[in-house]
Amino acid sequence: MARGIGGIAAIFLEEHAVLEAARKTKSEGFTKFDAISPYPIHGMEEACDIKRSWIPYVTFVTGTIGLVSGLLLTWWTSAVSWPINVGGKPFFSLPAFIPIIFELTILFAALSSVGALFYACGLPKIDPPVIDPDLTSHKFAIFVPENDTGYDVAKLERMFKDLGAVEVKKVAEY
Amino acid sequence: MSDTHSHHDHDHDEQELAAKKAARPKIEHDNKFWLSLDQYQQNPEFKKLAETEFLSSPLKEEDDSANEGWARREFLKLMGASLAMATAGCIRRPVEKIIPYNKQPEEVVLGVPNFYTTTYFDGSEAIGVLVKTREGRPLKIEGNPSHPISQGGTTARAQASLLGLYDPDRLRAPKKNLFNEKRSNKDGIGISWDDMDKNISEQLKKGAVVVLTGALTSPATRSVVSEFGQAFGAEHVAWEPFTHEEIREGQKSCYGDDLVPGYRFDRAQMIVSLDADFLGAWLTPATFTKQFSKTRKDLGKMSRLVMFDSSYSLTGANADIRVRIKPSQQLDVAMGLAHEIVVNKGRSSYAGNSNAKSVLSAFAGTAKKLGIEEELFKRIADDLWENKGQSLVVAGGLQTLTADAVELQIAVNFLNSILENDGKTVEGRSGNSSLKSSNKELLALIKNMEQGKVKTLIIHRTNPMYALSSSAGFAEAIKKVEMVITTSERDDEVAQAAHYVAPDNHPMETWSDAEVTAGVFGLQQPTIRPMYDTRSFQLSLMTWAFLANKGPKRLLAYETFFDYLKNYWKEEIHPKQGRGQSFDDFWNQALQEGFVGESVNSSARSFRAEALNQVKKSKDKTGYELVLYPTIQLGDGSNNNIAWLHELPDPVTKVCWDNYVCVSLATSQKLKIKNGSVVQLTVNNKKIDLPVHIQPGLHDEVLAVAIGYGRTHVGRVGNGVGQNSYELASVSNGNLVYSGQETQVTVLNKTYKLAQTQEHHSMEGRQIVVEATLKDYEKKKEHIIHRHPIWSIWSGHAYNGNKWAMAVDLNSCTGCSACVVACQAENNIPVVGKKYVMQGREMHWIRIDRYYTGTPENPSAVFQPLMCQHCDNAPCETVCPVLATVHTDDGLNAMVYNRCVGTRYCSNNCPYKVRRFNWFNYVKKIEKPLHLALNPEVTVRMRGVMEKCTFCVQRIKEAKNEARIDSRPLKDGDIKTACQTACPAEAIVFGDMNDSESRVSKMFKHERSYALLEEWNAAPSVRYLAKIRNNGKESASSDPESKGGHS
Amino acid sequence: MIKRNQLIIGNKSFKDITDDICAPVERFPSKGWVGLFLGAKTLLIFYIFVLGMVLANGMGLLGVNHPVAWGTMIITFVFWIGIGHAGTLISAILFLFRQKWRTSVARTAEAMTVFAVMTAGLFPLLHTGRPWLDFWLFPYPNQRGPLWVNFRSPLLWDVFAVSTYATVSMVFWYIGLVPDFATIKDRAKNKVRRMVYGALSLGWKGTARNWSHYEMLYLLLAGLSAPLVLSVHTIVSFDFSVAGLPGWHTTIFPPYFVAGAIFSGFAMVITLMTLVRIGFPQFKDYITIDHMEVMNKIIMTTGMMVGYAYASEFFVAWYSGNPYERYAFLNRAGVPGTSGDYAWSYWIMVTCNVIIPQLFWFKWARRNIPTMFIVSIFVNIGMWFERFVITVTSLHNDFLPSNWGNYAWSFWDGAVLFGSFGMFLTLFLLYLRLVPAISIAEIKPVLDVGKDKKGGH
Amino acid sequence: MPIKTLNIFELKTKPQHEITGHRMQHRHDVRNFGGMVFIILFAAFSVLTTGCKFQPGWGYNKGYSPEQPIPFDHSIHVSKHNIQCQYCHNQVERSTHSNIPALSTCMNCHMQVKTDSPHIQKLRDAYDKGASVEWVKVHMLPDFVRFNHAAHLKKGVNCQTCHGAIETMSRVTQNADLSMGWCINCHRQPENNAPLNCTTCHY
Repeated sequence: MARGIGGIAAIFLEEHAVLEAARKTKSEGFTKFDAISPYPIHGMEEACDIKRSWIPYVTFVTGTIGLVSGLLLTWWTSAVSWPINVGGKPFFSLPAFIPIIFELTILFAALSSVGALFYACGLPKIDPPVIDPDLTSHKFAIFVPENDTGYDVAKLERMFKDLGAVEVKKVAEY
Repeated sequence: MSDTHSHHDHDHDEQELAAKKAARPKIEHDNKFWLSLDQYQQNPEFKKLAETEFLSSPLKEEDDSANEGWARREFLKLMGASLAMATAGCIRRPVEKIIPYNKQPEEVVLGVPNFYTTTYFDGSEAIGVLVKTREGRPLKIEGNPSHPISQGGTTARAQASLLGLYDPDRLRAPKKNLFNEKRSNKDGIGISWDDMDKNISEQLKKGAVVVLTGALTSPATRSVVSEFGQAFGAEHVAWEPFTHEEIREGQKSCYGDDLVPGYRFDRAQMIVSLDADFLGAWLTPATFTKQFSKTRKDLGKMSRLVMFDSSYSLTGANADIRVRIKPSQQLDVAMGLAHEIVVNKGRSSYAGNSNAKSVLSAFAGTAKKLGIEEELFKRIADDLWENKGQSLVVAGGLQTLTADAVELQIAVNFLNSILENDGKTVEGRSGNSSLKSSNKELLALIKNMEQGKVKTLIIHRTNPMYALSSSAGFAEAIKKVEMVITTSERDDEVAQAAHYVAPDNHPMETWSDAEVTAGVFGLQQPTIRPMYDTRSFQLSLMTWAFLANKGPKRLLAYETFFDYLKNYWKEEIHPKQGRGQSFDDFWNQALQEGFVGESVNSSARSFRAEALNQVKKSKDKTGYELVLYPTIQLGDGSNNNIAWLHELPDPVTKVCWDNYVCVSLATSQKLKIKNGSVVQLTVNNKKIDLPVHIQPGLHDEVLAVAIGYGRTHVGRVGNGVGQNSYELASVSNGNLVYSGQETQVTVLNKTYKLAQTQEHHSMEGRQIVVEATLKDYEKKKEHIIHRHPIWSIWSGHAYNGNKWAMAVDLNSCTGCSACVVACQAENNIPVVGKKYVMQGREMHWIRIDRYYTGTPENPSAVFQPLMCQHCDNAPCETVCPVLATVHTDDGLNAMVYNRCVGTRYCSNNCPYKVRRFNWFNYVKKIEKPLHLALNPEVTVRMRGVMEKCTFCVQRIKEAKNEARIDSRPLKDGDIKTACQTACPAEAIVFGDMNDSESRVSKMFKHERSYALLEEWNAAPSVRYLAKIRNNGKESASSDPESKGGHS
Repeated sequence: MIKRNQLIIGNKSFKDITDDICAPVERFPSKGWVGLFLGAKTLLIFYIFVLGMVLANGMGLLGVNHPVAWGTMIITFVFWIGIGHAGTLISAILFLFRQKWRTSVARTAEAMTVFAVMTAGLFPLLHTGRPWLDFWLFPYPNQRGPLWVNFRSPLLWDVFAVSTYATVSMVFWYIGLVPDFATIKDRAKNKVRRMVYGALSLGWKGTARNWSHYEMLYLLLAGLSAPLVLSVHTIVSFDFSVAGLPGWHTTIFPPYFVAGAIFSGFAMVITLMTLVRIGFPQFKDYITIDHMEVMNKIIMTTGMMVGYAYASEFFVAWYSGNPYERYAFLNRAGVPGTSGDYAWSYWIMVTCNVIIPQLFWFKWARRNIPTMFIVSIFVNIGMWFERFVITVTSLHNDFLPSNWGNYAWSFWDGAVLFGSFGMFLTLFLLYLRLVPAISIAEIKPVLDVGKDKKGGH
Repeated sequence: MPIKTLNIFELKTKPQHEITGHRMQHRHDVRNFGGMVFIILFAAFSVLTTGCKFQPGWGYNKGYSPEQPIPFDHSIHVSKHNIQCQYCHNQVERSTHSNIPALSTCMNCHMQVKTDSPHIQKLRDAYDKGASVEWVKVHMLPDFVRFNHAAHLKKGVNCQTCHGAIETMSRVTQNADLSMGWCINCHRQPENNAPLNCTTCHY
């Protein structure tokens, strides 16, 4: 996502207030704005019109890869690379390999999903700009970047004040 | 880098060697004669090894503790290839030096073993053996299959004698003891052979010399001793604990010949043994087991063994009918049987003999009196008569050395004569006349010593200071002797009292011969250059005579005993046995085969009726009676410093590392004692404290104690293990009494834990050892075994080519445990010691399980050798995470030590629990030069790896390669596992299951054969043949149907 | 969701919550904490020494022998792995069931999981004969042919299961921590803390877009962990049930072990929570008696499941008609005619796991801190003995009576067992000190503060 | 039992360089720190695996060619004078070990041949003293591996297969790495129908 973009940010104290604000901002036709909150707010996705996360697709695909690679690993090593008679069992004793395959599936899926989150949220960041330290504790904010269509400081400031923002400040970069 | 390293280390080594060389005394070995050894002396790396390995005293281990682990491991592999270690520093590139021979000894092929025939003599039995050597290093003892008497059989002790050769506690040089005048204190110093010989020869000139030896079975040695006697007017007294004097006296008074007759169990259909433990530790067990087992293979004419047992002996355990008695009843039983036959049934030529009748009449109604089932007693008597001519009654051993030991022998001889066994199953002519040791003579000698009539006493291979009860007064008497010389190979009890210790060679280092039985002579040839500065007993006598310049020419003529021996054979043996061969051929053949001659046939001898009059009915005793018995492990205790034997559990009690007093269940309840509670035995004022072992099947008035323990000066292994029960023997009218003495028991408020390798004795009704009576078997045939329907969802792997398998005939196995020691010797199996045996960490790859069946009052025992079963569906393999144990395409369950990480899961999942884990780095504990006994063909395991029976895979490989090199197919019998070769009963058969003609596949098809835990479908490659008991009953004490062994 | 008391009492504002939860991290540690920590650390050092000795001298130091080749180390391994499970259960499965009450205990339960698994993971590695070769258990290309590993061996399944479980639960835990780390960073007064927690928070900003991805991932991880946690103890149970030993070779092990694991895990949570409530009184408002009661209910339920398993084992043994099986179980209970050497351990197990938890039928017991603490301790003991019973009594008397023998318990066995607690407690106490013990970001939505009536449910 | 440390080498030595290399490129790039971690891990893994796959030399002594006390020259003896291997290594067909010839064997010829050379004199002195020559061992298998010369010869494997073109070597050099994989590769070939059992070499 954008880095080093300036813009305007409004701080709220109430969850429903910031929800309101988000809805309003959206209806005003802003698209690039974002809401910041100490915890996930129920209904904020619609409010900011954020699409459903695409991480599950990653999980599914990598999970499948894990499954297949588990199958290949067990099959190739025990039946192809060096088949050995172990306890009179078949070289490819599938039932005995299932646990391995399962674990690899989970491992691949879980780790790559996390990787996906890192990518999606551009993590990790060293020392990102902070609008207000309390935003991770008990305050909420709406941030509108200056490159957003119809960006107008005065208009926005007025709008947020009306929505009950305790503070509206210009942000050099966020 | 590494090179400079190596050089440095190398120089360092050189210095060490130089130092050692300097420290090493000059040796004159009497080994000029042995070609190969002779050449070894010229080849440097062997010298080098000799110095580094052979002479490093265990006391200065730290010399090279730096590269200990490496040095030893490398040694195994590299000495095998005759490569000397130069250094063993960095792991990545250990720079090693290869030092070739200077001249190639023609019979040495590096890494290919040579076998030498020789004879092992333990005081009673001379066994023909082969010694496997590699590059001049004896590694293993095998029976000599072509030997006419022992026929390839060995005993646990014979197998273990190898370790005695490398015993670190052997004396490395002659020794002199300085005594204070009261001889109460001494100070040992080293002395050179020359000085010692000078002093001794001076002393000998004073005369009044006595040579006290153990039984001398070697004719040449006997002749040296007698000629030495002529030289100094020396008297020769032979004594050792097992004199077999009672037998000889019995024979003398009954038939007039002073010898131990030859017993032929292979010809006997009905055997009655009165406390003669002929399968265990009496007389010649290897030979007897061989003979006995022959009569058990063909169930059509299977022999019957009846044992009247006052201890629970191995023979008792194998008996078809075992009757528990106490020593004072032995005579009653023998005469009772005679009475039954002669008087009650009026059978035999003596039926009309009034004198005999009157003697016998005193023993009427024995069975009732002794509380023996009368029916049974009658039947035994009848069986004896019905099998007359092929029945055999024997008695003997310490258990029978009661006050009336000789009467017992007379009674036994009488029985054998009336049953017309004499000349058939008892051979007067082919007996062993060389077992001449005598208690009486010893006691007489002691008198002379006390009266100062003995100036010089030379003691060889006998140990009255330990094995003779102190009441005989030897310890006091010996102080009255001016000079005592002993040839003990170690600083033992006798050496403590001797002025000079002239250490003898180990039998494997020296030449000798043996009279196995009348007419059969064995040769004993050295298989290694004497390791230390020692000298053979015979050469010592010859040297002393030579220095004193006395005695017959022959004695003085030769420089070495070998020359003497060879000449003796030329003059004495060759004429009789030569059969017209030239002496050289004769000699070479004797060396080749290890023996000459054959046992002579005997005919019936006439029984001197008057002998019977000596037999008096002694009054019945009540109260506890002592029984002293030898164990199969330690015998008389002379080889008490061999750890293998201490670790070997007693086949019946399963206890190791101790002796103890066996009491019956009832007695233990009466005395309120448990296993391990300590009691004090008092036998005419001699007291001894012993832990209790509750032994089912003992007579309630018997206290049985093993001899051979409690040595004080045998070495670090044997010292202080157990109690010396020889002390309990007592002197009565000029003879020694061991058993049957009245004994008081006081329960002490102490306990002492015994190390027992098997603590549960019942089969819990499971089908483990299948046992049936002969009658039962004839009726049910294969149905004595409960078979399980088995099916599998998967076909399994095919085994083309070989499929190795093993069959064990439980009907032949006597539990003698020779296989256990043989396996230990072959496979470098560590000894863990009492503490860890108690924690269940013994390492034996093959163990012998013993179960009791029947009532706890008088149970019968069954034995089951258990080794890795090499299952086709091996449970251990499936669970090993690193593929350290997998299956080979010839059906072996491979154990790959260097892949094993030691999860021990395999052991858990093994239903037979035959896998052993190296809990500690046992191999590090092996003390030089014991490591020379390690078999270079078998990997030495480090700590943290699992190990188990491999079916002697190294032997399989060896045989296969030999076959390949001679481009011939491998044939059945080419491969013999260590346990198989050791087994005197031929109970173990190994071979290829895919070869339908092989012995093993035939045994697999036998109707008595079954797989252990068959229903578990591990599909073992080992099968057992059911045990058959010929006790004339309908159903065995353990009937498979009656035990819920099905599922 | 049934009507229940408020999850968090003393109606807090967001600010209060943040302050309360961050307090232990920001404030100087209390005497109690320091005392406990020093104790735990000493035990840990002792533990390290003990393991060093075992490593240097070999497994022989412990009581393992022939026939009982597995002992304290494996028993304790299963014990700790079991403990771990409650954590994942609470954080993952209860999350999927939308059990809001989990939020106050989830964080700590997960921490417990991570540390328990770490403690457990050490044992299988160290109990081998040659631990320095343990890397052979991983299938990596090598110069031996290449020679691979035996994927049929339950121990290898363990390697995969346990390592996967450790990794995933650690990641899960950490992901949960990220926003809270951000909170601490933003509150940080001094530079170092700011930097450290800044790094840990990965620069989390908490924008709506991030949150939507974040919640999705959390859901996914929960979804993945749920089957994972079940598979792990199932596979641990395979270590026994795949072997053929009477007493091991039984199909009920997987559910039986999982139930047992949850049982012991919750007991441990109770133990720790009571301690946390004592150590950090301000948490009493978040970890309320209600929370405790719910968990006690679960303890009683799972306890009865375990009891049922014990009973059915006997039934199956009898019903199978397999004499070995029958003997094994009669022997456990010490029925006359068997050796019954370990009957005592069996009855300790039954008492602690089945009988004592019945106390929780009574509400007062469920809601009384000292009572539940004592019960939880008993359950912990009982569950260790359950593993002891399974491992030792099955091994000590198996097929051939000639093999029968007992475990040679030694000083080192005890040392290893107790030392492992040193490791666990040290880690746990450090966690309480350095990491917000309750998920700040998760607990806030649970409040109704600042929601208009439409919002939330 | 010596631990085959080679695999530890695989783990330790090689990956180091790779990792540092990557770090150099990525230090300043803060944006995808995560990516960096991934790349490093991947690099480490790939090096670990491919490393031992394609560089079988590690920890083995392929090419080891120590200086010998006497610079014995196989090329002269074998190629020039056509002396059969088995003339000196005369037990190789009977034993698992191929013996280094006894000095007497050398002296068979060198009583007459090249007696003036200082090396031969050195040899002669040793021989007369009844001493020997300390050759440096070149081909060394790890412990607990058993290799049977006789068996392989009988099967028709010639010396060169393992020892390389020994007949051309003026100083003996280790030709193959003698790793287990190397043995197995040959035993695997169906045409050799050689056993692949563990017990073939380990017992």
